[in-house]
Amino acid sequence: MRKVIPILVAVLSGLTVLADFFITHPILDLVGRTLLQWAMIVAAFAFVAGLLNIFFTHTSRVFHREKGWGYSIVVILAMWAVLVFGFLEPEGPHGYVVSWIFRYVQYPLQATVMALLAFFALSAGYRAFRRRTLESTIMLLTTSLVLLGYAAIMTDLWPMSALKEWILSVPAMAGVRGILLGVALGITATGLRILIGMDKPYSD
Amino acid sequence: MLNPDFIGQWVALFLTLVVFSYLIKDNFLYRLAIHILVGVAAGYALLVAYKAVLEKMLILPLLQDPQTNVGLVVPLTLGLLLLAKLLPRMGWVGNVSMAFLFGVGAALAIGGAMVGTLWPQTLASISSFNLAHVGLPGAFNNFILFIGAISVLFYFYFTGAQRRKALRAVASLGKAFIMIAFGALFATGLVTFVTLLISRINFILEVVGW
Amino acid sequence: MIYCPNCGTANREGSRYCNQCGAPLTPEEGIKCQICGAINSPENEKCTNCGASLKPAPSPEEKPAEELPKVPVFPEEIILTLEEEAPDFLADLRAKAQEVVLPEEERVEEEAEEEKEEEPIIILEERYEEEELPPTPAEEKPTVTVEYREEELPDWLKEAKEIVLPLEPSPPADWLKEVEIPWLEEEIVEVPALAEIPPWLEALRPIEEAPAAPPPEEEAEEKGVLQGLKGLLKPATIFEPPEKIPLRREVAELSLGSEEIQKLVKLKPAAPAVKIKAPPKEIRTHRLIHFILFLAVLIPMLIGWPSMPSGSPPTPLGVEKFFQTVEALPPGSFVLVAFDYEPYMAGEMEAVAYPVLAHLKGKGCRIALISLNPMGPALAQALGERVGLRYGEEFINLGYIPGVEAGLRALGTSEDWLVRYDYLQGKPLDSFPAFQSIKGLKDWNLIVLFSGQSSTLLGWIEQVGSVIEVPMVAGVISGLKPYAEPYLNSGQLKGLLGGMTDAAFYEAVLGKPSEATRAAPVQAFALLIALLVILAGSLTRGGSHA
Amino acid sequence: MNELSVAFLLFFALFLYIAFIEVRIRGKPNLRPMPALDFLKEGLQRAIESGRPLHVSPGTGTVGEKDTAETLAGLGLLEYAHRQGGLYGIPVTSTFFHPTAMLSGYDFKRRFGPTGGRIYFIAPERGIYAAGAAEVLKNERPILNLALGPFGYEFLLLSEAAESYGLDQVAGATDPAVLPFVYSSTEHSLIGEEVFAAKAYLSKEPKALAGVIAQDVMRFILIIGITVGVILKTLGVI
Repeated sequence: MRKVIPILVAVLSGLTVLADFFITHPILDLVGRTLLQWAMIVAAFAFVAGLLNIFFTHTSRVFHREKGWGYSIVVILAMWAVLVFGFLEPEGPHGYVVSWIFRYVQYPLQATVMALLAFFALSAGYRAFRRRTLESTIMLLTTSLVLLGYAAIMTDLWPMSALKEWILSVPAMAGVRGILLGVALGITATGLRILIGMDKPYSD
Repeated sequence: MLNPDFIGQWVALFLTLVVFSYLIKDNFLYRLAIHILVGVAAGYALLVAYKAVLEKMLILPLLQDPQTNVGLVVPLTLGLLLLAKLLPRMGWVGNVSMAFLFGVGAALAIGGAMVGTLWPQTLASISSFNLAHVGLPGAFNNFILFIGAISVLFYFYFTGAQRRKALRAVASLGKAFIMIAFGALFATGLVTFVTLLISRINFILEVVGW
Repeated sequence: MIYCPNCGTANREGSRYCNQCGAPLTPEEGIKCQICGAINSPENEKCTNCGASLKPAPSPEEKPAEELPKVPVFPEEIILTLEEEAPDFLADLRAKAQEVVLPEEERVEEEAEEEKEEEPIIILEERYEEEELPPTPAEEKPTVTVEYREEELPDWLKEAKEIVLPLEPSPPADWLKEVEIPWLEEEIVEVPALAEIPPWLEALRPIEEAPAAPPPEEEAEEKGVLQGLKGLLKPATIFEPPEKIPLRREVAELSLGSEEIQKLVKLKPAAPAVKIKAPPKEIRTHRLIHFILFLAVLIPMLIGWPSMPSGSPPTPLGVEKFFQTVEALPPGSFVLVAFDYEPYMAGEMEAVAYPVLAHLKGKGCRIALISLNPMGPALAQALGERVGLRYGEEFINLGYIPGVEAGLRALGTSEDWLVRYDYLQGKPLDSFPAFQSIKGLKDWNLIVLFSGQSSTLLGWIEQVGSVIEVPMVAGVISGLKPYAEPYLNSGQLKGLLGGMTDAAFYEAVLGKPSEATRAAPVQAFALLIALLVILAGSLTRGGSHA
Repeated sequence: MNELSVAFLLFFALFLYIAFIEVRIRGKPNLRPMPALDFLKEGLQRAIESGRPLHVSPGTGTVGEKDTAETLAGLGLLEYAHRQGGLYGIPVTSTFFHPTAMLSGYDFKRRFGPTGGRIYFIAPERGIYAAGAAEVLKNERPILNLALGPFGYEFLLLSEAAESYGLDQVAGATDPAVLPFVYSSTEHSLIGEEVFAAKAYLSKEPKALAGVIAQDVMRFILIIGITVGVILKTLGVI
């Protein structure tokens, strides 16, 4: 029973949701939608587990005085600050304090961290294009032409811009389409293995 | 003058500069900022999960109208079982909940991949080379699209087929198309990052009033 | 607290290795290297300092005593260890050693030559390793046998066999065909199967399958029933350190005096040699690159850049289609606008969304904003107000749908419109006269997606676009432009704005220059510099990655 | 179209079953070499010798939504790491983007025994996850950084941090927009659908291998289908 029930749950719930994609039937629609809603609720419970994980992991780091334990205190305090204010204010995430924290702490930090990617991408490119292989050369050539096309917007060299559009919409798109089709196949294979009970990542 | 928004602007500016300082050297302030960010984001996500899902979709319906929403007991039970995963010995109790999530997730993934990508993209790859239908440029482009997609698919062959010389040639062509796509995606990704950088620097200049 | 004998760092009680430098913390148990005198951890087979072999091979008699308690008690453990690729490392190392003799490429060539004629492209049978199953007594269940044998045969040996053996795979034995166990029952079946193999039977297993592997069966056979049991569970015990040593020792002997081979086998000296930081020169180069890019953005912004010159590059196809789709909307159309970018993408996405909203406003459309991201509604609201839309008449904010795909799927398949309240005032939708006629997703005339990541873009296309007939257009970050092109080409998207550059084109077509037009020259300049940096990088001599 | 989809899926499932039986009878098929995974195994050896932990990141995806399949690929690698870690005493530290995936991490810990590494749930925000995982790398000083699964651009943050600490990396992603950055910032990468095959290559379980084989068969059908379609369309038949 311990093994069979999870398999049944996974297979039945999965097949129902999948059937809903291909068969239009009022009852099936309703059941499928209900299952999806339930999945959302169950996943939200996982966040409670996430809270416990953060709390215990970082507390234990502080307790053992592990490397960088001071920062663990910061993590716990910041998390509780948001949670406490979020639950004190009736609007929750849209309350004044939480909004303030979001607008002036989380958003600028997050946006700037992502802006760092410009630097990291450039140094990764600097490193990668030193590989002297045919593949690397093709990639470098395409990158250069596309970047030139973007840079050419400020000049009268508009053929560069047209070439960029052609690269993006023909040869590059062919490659992307191939990758997308392959990934879709991979997703289908991986998902089907769950749906027919062949792969049981949930089971012991 | 000292209203919260004014203070917030300068806090945001300070934090922005702190993150940029990472480029010069990894420092104490940067690490502090990142750990604050991690804590805040985790707290925020938990808050949203509770307020938008648990409270709105589970707790309130169950409290206000238990009769019609009696079905919600199922996700409630599954959710509580899920928490048992954290316990070393009782973890298996939560397997049912994980099974449910995996099942629904797999179905969504397959359905989406089939209906959204596999069929439309396959059909879109089926295009004519006939000069009478699409003209020379169209035929040329369609030919490249066809060859590219097919050869990339070939490149990913896992089981042995690449041992044949002709097939290996197709696979190398696929690799070339992948590299062209990578080159293009690298460039456009860089464009996005530079745009984000511009907007951050713009923010700094705005706050200091350049 | 334990203090590291090597670098002095304080480590947690019970730590075996130093947190800082990775040196072993229990030197009193360590082994002194015969060659250089360095103290090594007892687990090490090779000296961390000089790489010399540390131990003579333990004779078979030394092993068993301490291993006995290791016999798995729980059936689950048995399965687990059987599934494990036991001598994998050995196999890999051997494969590596093999490559010394015969480089990878050539070997494949050779195989290709041999099999060119016979090999069809796709036939299941042809694509397996040739592997003869041993004639196993009937009482043995197949699951165990297959996995066990599979593990025992090192890769290099299989390759050798592959060249030598005829291509036609031997048909599976009859009993194998009979006992097909559906995978659902597998665990339940496997355990008794394991337990059923009597030790004496195990000992009788023909051993010519794996001549290179140390034949443990003999040992088991000699030592009565209990020891025989250990032989049965060989794959479990092969992971214990005493078993590991012979594997490594073989390699060490191989590599003694031959640095070439040692390199090829990739037996790097252990822990402390792991590089902690990239070389300083590399770091300096990267700092210089970062500095150049920073200036390339900052300087044009400080001194102000001249606006776009009058050159008229052709408008990209996606932008053209996008514009036409919006232009074709009759006045008063209902447009659903999804703000699905995470806040950090706002820098680019607001520049993309602004001209579109302005255009929609000019067309007199009724706009509803919706988001999959909890912070989306706030961003959308701010942008809507910036464009100058009147709340309640020209636009409303529908707030946030939790659960990306699940939420979209519910939205797409539901007969009625699931979002019943607006985000800003919490009023029911019926109370807005302009939006009263919305009863379901199909009542919208156009769906506009603003997406900063592939998952949300794909989510809408897959979960909603495949279900309903409402045309969709998308504005995405530049990075997603090539990603979204296939969907534009297939007609799933009716128009595409790929990033700020395309937004600048859109503004040009619309005739209302704005943020994107202003930022485009700065972006172009920074990208030109970035291109020069990349080209300079490609011209320098290869570094760590070459 | 729906009938075709259902037929496709049924065929796929059928081939999965056939391939599974084939693999069980005949053993492992001859797979195309994947250097990144060979490197991963070498990395495990070095981890054993050094006693330093591994870091595994199963990507910025969830279980229960559309990226379940990709996340599962990452979790497959985590399972492998935990299995090896439990046997050889390699500490396995893992960082998680979403708590649903994190609970799978607890499962592996329970099944293969505690390895001495920690399970960190960071935050379900992409950029923040990467920055937080980079901090974990700094504190834990792993020897190997394994990042496989659904990643967005934030991957670059993680890999550049790992690069600056001199860690060896094996990484893989499925999102085409991110792949060039995976490819250019790490030496050993799995691109596109190779991510899904990683578990089959590593664990060599018949069930996982069956997926790879069935995938190839369906790929072949797809290629044939497209080719025939193109020919017919060019001739003006359809």
